[in-house]
Parts: sequence; structure tokens; C-alpha cells
Amino acid sequence: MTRTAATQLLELDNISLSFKGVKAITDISFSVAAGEICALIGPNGAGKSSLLNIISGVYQPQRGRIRFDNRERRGMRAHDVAVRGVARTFQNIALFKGMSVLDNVLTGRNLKRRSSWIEQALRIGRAGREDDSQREAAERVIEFLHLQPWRDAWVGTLPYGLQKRVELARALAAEPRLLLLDEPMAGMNAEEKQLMSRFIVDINRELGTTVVLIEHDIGVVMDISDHVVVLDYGRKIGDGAPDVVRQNPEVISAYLGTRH
Amino acid sequence: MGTLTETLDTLPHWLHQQALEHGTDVALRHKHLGVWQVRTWRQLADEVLRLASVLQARGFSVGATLTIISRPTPQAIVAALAAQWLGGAASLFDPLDGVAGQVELLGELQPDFVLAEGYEELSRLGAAQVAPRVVIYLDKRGLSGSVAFDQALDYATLIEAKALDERVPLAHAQQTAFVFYRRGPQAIEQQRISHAELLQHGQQLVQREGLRRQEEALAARGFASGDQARYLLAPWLIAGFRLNFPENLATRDRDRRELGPTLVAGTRETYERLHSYVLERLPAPGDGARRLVDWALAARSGPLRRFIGQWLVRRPLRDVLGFSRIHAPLLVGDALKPETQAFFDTLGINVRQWEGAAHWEVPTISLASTTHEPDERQSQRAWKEATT
Amino acid sequence: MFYREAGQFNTRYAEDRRVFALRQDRHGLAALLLVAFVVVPWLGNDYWLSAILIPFLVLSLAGLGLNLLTGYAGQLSLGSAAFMAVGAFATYNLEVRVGGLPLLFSLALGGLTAALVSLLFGLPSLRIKGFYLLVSTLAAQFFVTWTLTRFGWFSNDSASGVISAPRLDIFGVNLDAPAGRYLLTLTVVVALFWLAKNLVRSELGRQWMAVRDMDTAAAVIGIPLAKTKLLAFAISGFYLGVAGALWAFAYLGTVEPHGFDLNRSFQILFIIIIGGLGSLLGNFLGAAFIVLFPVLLSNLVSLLPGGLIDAGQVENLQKMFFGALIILFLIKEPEGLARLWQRLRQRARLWPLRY
Amino acid sequence: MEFFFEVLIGGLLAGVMYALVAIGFVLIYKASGVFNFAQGAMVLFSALTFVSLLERGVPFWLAFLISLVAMLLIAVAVERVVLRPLVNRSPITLFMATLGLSYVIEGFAQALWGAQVHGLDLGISDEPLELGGMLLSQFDIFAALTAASLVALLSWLFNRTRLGLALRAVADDPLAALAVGIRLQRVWVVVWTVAGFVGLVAGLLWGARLGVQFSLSLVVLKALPVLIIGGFTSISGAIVGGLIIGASEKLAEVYLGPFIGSGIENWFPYALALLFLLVRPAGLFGERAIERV
Repeated sequence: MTRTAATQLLELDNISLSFKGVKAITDISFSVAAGEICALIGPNGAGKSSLLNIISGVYQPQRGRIRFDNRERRGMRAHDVAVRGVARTFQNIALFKGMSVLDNVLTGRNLKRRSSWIEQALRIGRAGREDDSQREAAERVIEFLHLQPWRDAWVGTLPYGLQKRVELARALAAEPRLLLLDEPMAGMNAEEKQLMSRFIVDINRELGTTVVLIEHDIGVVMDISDHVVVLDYGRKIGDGAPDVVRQNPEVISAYLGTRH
Repeated sequence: MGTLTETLDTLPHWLHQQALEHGTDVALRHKHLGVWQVRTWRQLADEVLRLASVLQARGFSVGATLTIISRPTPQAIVAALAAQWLGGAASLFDPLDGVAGQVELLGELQPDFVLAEGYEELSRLGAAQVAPRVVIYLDKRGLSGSVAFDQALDYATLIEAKALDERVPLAHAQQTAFVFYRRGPQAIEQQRISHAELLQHGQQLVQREGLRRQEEALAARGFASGDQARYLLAPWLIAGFRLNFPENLATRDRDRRELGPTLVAGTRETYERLHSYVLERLPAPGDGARRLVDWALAARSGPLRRFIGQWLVRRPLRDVLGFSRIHAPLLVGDALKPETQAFFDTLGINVRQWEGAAHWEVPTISLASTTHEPDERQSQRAWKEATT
Repeated sequence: MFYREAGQFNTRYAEDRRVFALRQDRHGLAALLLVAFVVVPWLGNDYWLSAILIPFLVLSLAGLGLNLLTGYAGQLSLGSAAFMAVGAFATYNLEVRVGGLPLLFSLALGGLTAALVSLLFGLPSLRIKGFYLLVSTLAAQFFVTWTLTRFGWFSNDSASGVISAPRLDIFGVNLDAPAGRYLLTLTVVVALFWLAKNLVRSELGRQWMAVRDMDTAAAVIGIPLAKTKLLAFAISGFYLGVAGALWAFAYLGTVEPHGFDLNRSFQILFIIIIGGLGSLLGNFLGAAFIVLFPVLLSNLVSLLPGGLIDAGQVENLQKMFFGALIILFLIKEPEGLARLWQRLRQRARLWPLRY
Repeated sequence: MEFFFEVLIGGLLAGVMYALVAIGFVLIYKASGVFNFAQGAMVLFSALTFVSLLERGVPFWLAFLISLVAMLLIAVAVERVVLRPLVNRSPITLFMATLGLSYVIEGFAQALWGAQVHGLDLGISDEPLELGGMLLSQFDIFAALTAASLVALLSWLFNRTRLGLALRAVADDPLAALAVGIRLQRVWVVVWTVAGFVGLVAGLLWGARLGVQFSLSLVVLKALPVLIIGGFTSISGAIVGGLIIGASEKLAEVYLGPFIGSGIENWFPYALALLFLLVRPAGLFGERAIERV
């Protein structure tokens, strides 16, 4: 769909965050163009996850402005952010362990429901029809990520790699405009990574979803992303196209430096 | 439509017939998006005609060949029937076969009309440096961006087209319906099956197995063999039963159990896979439950024992395999290993073999010479004239 | 091995959504309902009806009420009995003060009152989690019983706050006989379980479980935590309220606030622990266990040579047994009897294969 | 005015008792992250054992010692049968387990020693004592002193001994503690025993007041709001909380009772605790953890 990098979908402006005085992020600004894959990289503790948490409204920054889709966004809670079309996955899988894969994916679509809980409880009105449409949409996501064999499996029982994929499916089910992936390939072996990055690219290309991801595997990052932002100690030390960033001396030192 | 009086001597004619007489009956089911999606005979025929009109518009004419590289899907069937409707032939390639060999074959055949399932299959075409006139894909995953296939057509949008005008198939009994290729010892070999031959074998099967409209047939593995066409497709069109496709290979066992097919046309591998599937899932040897199972499955035993075994083990086991309704378990091609045969016998499933009637020949004109001629596009047609 | 699944496949999502996807299960359920509605009241004697079956049904319903809140929405509560009390007294007052209110109607209103009270005590859950929430529910427990005993108005100024059942009439049919009370209870319970089944499989049910399993993630995918939790409290309160009313009028006949003390709350918590958190069937299994176990135990004791265990000790024994059992279940089978049943069923569906 | 102070002081002294029970909670919660609902049952059991022995003519100190041993045995049993199998399960699960445990202990205690009320005389006369124009019960003062010395003892135990070090390590970070070779199980046993000891003392003081009987196990219900106010992890918090609850409930009973009806002290503490929660969701002294995702 849209590969025109003209419009900025997400703009961060001097964001700062600290826990009990400890600075996690010091005024970071960067912007993500609509339809691109943007990677946040940096050594552990560089503040990547915190940044993602701010974008998805889990944390509230002490200072700075966030513009999403050209609209100012101040003091927004996770729920409102989701309503605006942002979905995410978590660094250590945050699936609903007590539910089946299908139910997890369906839950990802909860914002798409129109019928009230009473209609659903009494099975009247649009509830039934809506169940069908929701199910079909969920099934399309399941198909897209090749999860059919595990549709009814209990997510708690699935191997790690699959759980990651289910979590991606849950996020994707919300039909987000911006998809935040916190280390989607952490702890995966080579071919799992290969598969996952293939999925991410497909999502970006086929569905035109803008993706912001955190990843440690530089190879993968350089491979799939259009735009890389490098963090170190909560500051931004690099921002640009992969091969540009690769040349950046600060980045090199941060990576080849002793702490990694 | 006066065509009803016409003799039913090709597959498309049978399709036409079924659509006219039993239009609302179920023709195909495909486990897709979590449920078994249904196509009636009328819908099927309609889809065939739409695709046919597209093919025709793009120059597919009598005697042409549509190369189909796809796992068994309704679309693949539709495509084959559409090609045949226009008096052409369908050439089936199973994506599960070795890539290298297939690339080589494709390279030599230089097909003009191709239906490929998805990215994988299309990239094989690319590897074979084939530049077909028409390429149709089913699944556009990962295609956009890859420049090579810009002109490839999306099946889903194609069948929006209006149906073909002439409602009567252009096919004739003696025309080739299916053609299969393999690399023989010296040159590539081909197997061409005419409508007449298919229908004749199909008829025999239908009569001897007493197949009726209520049959539920499961097509799990590819049609990459002529025997599948003989013993599954032709009977399906003749008897007008239902052809069912599992969601994908990973789910086929669950799907088979849900469906409970009454007709299975499997190869040796199909049945031996099932046998080992059971063996690895039975209770561990020495386990009490296992002893009961073995006791019940023992070959020769008294009536009481057979009765108990039947209800405690054999019946449930058949059900778990999805075979509780089976009455035509067919084996096409090579015979089973004795132990596998014995296993199914004890379950009361008598697997019947239909010896493959395939005869392979080396085409009179070798392609190797013409392949790199400037007019290689002509190769296939030229070669067809030589053989028919 | 009793199943014959081949050929049972779905071509529409509606079919795929059914709870009892297999024909055999549907037939089984139909048979069960037939027995429960026709055979039992026809053959069952008064003792079984009024001393075993009615309390069993009511406790299942109460268990369900708590299970919706704790098992599905993950909000621990020790105040169940309080909401039962509210339901009972509200229904009573409606019957006494509002003339000619149909019984079922006042039952429902009683439930709604309990729902409101439950909602009120659920409010803190927006701010606090886990153990801290116990305070709120325990506050409900003590405050409600206190209020009901303290102010005579609630018990229509009867001595020591005892209230007694109104005439149980539905459409002029009198249900005061054991069979009648049994059928009344059964009908209400079946209806409410059907409703609960729809609920837990609806979006709301999934949202409850999401909040239970991982509330941060739930918020991030757009689930309104506050609304979800409060609905859990309210609906749970409704179920407990109706259960309370049935307990008072269909089972006991007369009841005082202290019939709904902390121990009742524990009893209901035990029902869902033993039966299975987050399972509808579990409520029945747990309730059956809680009701039958004491009967069984006392019978066993009476079988023993006289004087070996005197009657006074039986109660203590029961307590110890229950306590030990809870611990055992939490260790061995945290998902309760329902899970055991599930495994058995799964095994039967795959027999003779293992997986 | 004096009357007010009498009520206040009386309340504070009652609060001391609550604090004693709450301290038992805190110890166990810190060491094993278990919210021990069975604390009340332990109070009942220890006191019941003690009196019953006393009644059977066992000398005071011996009875005290035996009761302590009994608590040790319980601690060992709990660690073996409950804590170890349930290790790293959800806190709620552990809580429910202790709920079951309280049933077992109560049932056992009554099966063993019977359900009747035992009087207990610790030989402290209960004449009121004139202090600064106010009448204070000697016994209450004695109780307060005992509590104070107990707290002193505990704080010494935890701040000056290796055991205390281990305990604090475990409370801080169980895994790290394991890593440096602290044997969790042993720490647990010790802590549960100490909690039992605290329970015993509390049980004796309560028992001497109200007689040793089943209702003792219900003080746990008073300890809960105390903990909420004081925070689950702080001993000083438990004491402050206890005093607050004790004082406020007495004052409420005396000054609010006439208006909204008597007997409010069995729910008032909860109302108070709730108020605290809404203002300060982790209690006065509790630590609020940052949610990591």
C-alpha cells in the first residue's frame, strides 16, 4: 500500500522520562514516516523499551510532546493510544495464558466490537452477525501468520517462538496503523528469526502498516528496516537510513565499546 | 440448452451436466478460515466459466496447456477444468516435489500459461527463467515489490470477470485432459491422458466401488500423478459426490477426522504415514492400555474377543483416524507393505489397490534442442502438434 | 471411546461456536436436563430434594457468581456471603412491602440490588489489586451483616432479624412443596448458567480473562479496565444475590443475617477452588463435593464402632479435611475437578491414541 | 477530656495486641511472600496448647517451651507440606493455601484440646492504675511493655544476627539469596517458628484478657486492616497501624456508636483501611513497585 514516506505518522519531541530521579530517557526527538519500518537499536538499558512504553502510553513522559498522525497527544493512557490505532508486542511475552490462540487474537480485536455486552449475553441483535465477522477477521490474521495448526491450542502450552508469533497476531488483529514490536526475535534461532522478519516485512508491505521495532540482531535490522534510530544511555546518538547509521562513529563505539 | 442431449464424453461436459441437474448440491469443500467453505456445482461451474473467459481473452485456445504449480486447492481444480473447458490441457506440478528437478523441467518446457500458488512457486518459474505469457497466482504474500512478477495476475480479481459466453465446453473426448512430466533416464518423459481414457477409468471405478452422490472424498495429497486424476477427479465429476480439501498439510489429520471421508484415493505413502502415525501415538509398550490394544488388535481371535475388541479399540481407533465412515479406501500405485496392509485389515478397513495405468513416453520432439531458439515460446505448441 | 466424531464438521462459524460441539455431548446434556426436570422431581424423595439437591443447586449458582469474579476476572473476593445476604433481604423486602410483585421479578430485583452493592464495594478495585482488594470485600462482608442486624427495618422489625420465606407462587402455582422449590431453583439455575455461558464466551468474558491473565497487556490492546472490572463485580453480585434469595427462601425458609457470615464466603471460595477456577462445570462439581462430603463423612463416622469418634469431633474432622483438601488441590490440581474431568474427556476423545 | 484520653489509651493498648498479630504476618510475608491467613489459627493453637498444658499441671515455663516446640513442628510441617510444593506459585494461590491451613490448624487445635473456653491467669493483677489523673489497667501496661520488648528482641534478631541478615537477603531477592548459598527452606522454617512465637505471646495476652477460645483465631481479621495501613513489609508499620486501628475503632465506637449504632468496631477498621488505600495504595510504609513491561 502506502510506501510514500512523505507524511510523518509519529513524531517525538524532546521526550524525557525518569524513575524516582533516575533518568531513563533524556530529551529524545525523532519521527517515523507513514509506511516505513523503523528500528530502535542500542545497548541494553539504552532506554529503548521505555521509549516504546511511552509511545504506547504505558509510561507517561515527564517532559516532551508526542504527535501521532499530526495530532498532539499529551497524557494519554494506554487505552486511548490503542483507540488511536497503535498496537504493540512486549519484550517478555504478555499473552493471555489462560486462553486459546484464537481467543487471544479475537481479544486483540475488542475495540472493533459494536454490540453491547447485554446483546452478546442474551445473543440478540447484531451479536451473532458480529461474532461471525470478528471470527473471520481473526481467522485472516491467523492465516496470514500461518497459525492455523495451533488455532485451538492453549497459548501457555506453545513453544516460545510460536508464542511470539501469537502475540504478533494479537497486535495485528487490531488492524493498527502503527505497530510497535519490542524485540520480536529475542531468543529465536536463525530460521525462526528469518520467518519472523519475513512476517514483519509482509505486514509492512501487504497491509501498509507502519512498524517500529526494537531488535538486537543488527543483521536483521539492517536487512528489513528503512530507518534506524540508535539510543545509548537514554540519548539519541544516531538516526537515519541503515547504511548511513552504520558509518556513524558514535554508533560504532557504542556497539564495539566494552559495554554491550 | 440443447447440450443436454450431447454425450458426456469429457470432464467439462460432466461438470456442465452436474451444474445443470444438481446445481445446488455440494461439489467442493475447503477447510479455510477455520470452517469448511462450500462450493456448489453451480458455483463451481460458474467460477470455471469466469476463469475460462479470462484465459480465452488472453489467448488460451484449443490445444493449449495450462501449467498448474499448486497444492490441491479448489482454485487448482477450477483452473484445470477451465483449461479443459476451452479444449486445452492441464499440466499439474506438486510444489512438494524437489525444487531442482521441477525448475529444470519448467526450464525445458517453457510453459505459456501458468497458475502458481504463491511466492515459492513463482520463484521457481523465475529460477527456471521462464517468461510465460500469462501467470496467475493464488496467494500474493510477499509478491508486491518483487519486480519479476508485476504482470502476474491475481486469481481473486480475475474471477470477478464475466463468465464465458459459450455455455458448452469446447473439449473433445480425444483431447488431452491432463499431461504430466518427469525427468526420465535420458530425456524428459510425458504422460498424456485423454478425456476418454479418464472417463473410462472413472466409470469403472464408480461402478465397481458403487460410488454415489453422498460420498465424501478427501484430497489430501497433490494430483501430481495421473492416477489421482483417474481415480479421484473423473469419478468425482461422474458420480457427482463431494471433494474435500484440508486446511493444509499440518492439519490434515484433524481435518480428516472432522470430515470422516467415505472415499480416499491415497498412495502407498498416504497409508503408511497413517500407520506410523498410529504406532507412535499408541500407549507405550508394556503399559496396561497398550496391552488391551494389542489384545484387541490381535489377528485371529474368537467372536467374544472380536466383539469386545471392536467396541473398546477398533471402533474408536477407526474414528480417531477419521475412517469410521470409509467404504472405499483406495490405493493407487504401488502396493502396501504387508504389515501396513495387515494393520488396516484388522481395523476392518480393506484397502483396495487400483494399479496405476500410467504409461510414460518420451515425446517425439525433444525440447532440449528448441529451448533456446528465439521462438522458444512456440516450443510447446509445436511439440503438441507432433504428439497429438 | 463413546465419541464418534468423524463426519461432525462445521461449515459455518455459528456451528463452530457451539459449546457442545459434538452431537454426543448435546444428547448427553438433553438427557441430563430431562432427568433433572422430570425424573428427579417425580422419583426423588423429600429429603434428597430439600436437603441435598436444592442446596447443591443454590451453592452451584453462588459458586458461579464468585467464579465470574475470581475465576474469570481474577478479582479475589471474601465477601460473597454479604452479597447473598443483600439479595435475600432485598427480595424479602420487595415481597413484603411491594404488593403483588411476581416472585421471579422480585428475585431479579433482589439480584440487581446485590449487583449495585457489589459494584459499590468493587470501586476500590480500580485503584488497588490483589490482597489489598480483600479489604474491600471483607469490609462488605462485615458492614452488610452489621447493617442488616443493626436496623430492624431490613427484617421488617422481626425478632433477631430473622426473615422467613414468602409464599412461593408463580402464575398461581404454589411451589412450597419440596418438588416445587426444587423446580423453581433448577429453572433459575439453568437459566442463569446459560446466561453465564454466553457471557464468558462473549467479548466481555474474554476481556475478563485478559484482565486476569495480564492487565497491562489488556490495557494496551484497548480493554477498558475500569468498566471490565466493575461489570465483573456487578454481574457476580447479581448471581450471588439471586443465589442468596434462593438459599433463604427455596432452601432454608427462614434465615438471619448471620446465616451469611464469613464462613459462608469461605465455603463458596472453597467450592470454586475445588471445582475449578474459571470453569462453569467446576461450580457444579465443587458444590456437589461441598454438599455431599459432610454427609458422607458423618455416615462413615456412624459406621465406626460407637464412641471411637464422638459427634463433637466430626465437625473438627470436617474442618481439617476441608483445609487439607484445599491445600492438596492447590498443589496437585490448581484447576480443580473440572480440569480432571476435561482431561478424562480429552483422553476418551483420542482413545486409543495418546495425543 | 480525660475520658477521651482514657478511651484513646485503652484503644492504643488494644492496638498493641493487633500489632503483635500483625508482626507475625509481616515476618512471614517478608521472608516467603506468603500472605499468611493462618496467623490467627496459629495464635489460637499456641495459646490453646499452652493453657491446656497449664491446666494439666505443667509448670509455666515448661508449658511455654512445649508450646514453642509445637510451633516449631508446625513451621516445619508447613514448610514441607505447603510452602515447598507451592514454591513460585502465584501469591493468591499461596494465600488460599494458608486459608486451608487455618482450617486444618483450627480443626486440629479443637480436636486436640476441645472447644470450651479456658481462663488464663498470667498472675498480673488487673487493678486500674492512677497515672497522671487517668485510670489505666496494669495489665494493659504490662501487655504494652511485653510487646515493646518483643519488638526490641525481634529488631535485634533481624539487624544483629546472621539469621537476620539471611532473612533480609531473602526478603530482598530470593534468587540472589539462593545464589549466595542461603537455604531458603531453613529461613522459612525459622521465620514461621518466630511468627509462631510472636503468635504465642499475642495469644497469651489476648487469652488472659478474653479467655482462650476459638474467637482468638478471628483477631486475624483485625490484623488485616492493620497491615493495609502499615504496609505488608514493615514491622514498625505494623505497630503504627495496630495503634491507629486500635485507637480509632475504640474512639469510633464511643463517639460514633451512639449515632449510627453500636458494634461498628468490627467493620470500622476496614472502612479506615480502605480510606488509607485510596489515598496511599501501598500503605504507609509499603513500597510501591514500578510496573515493568
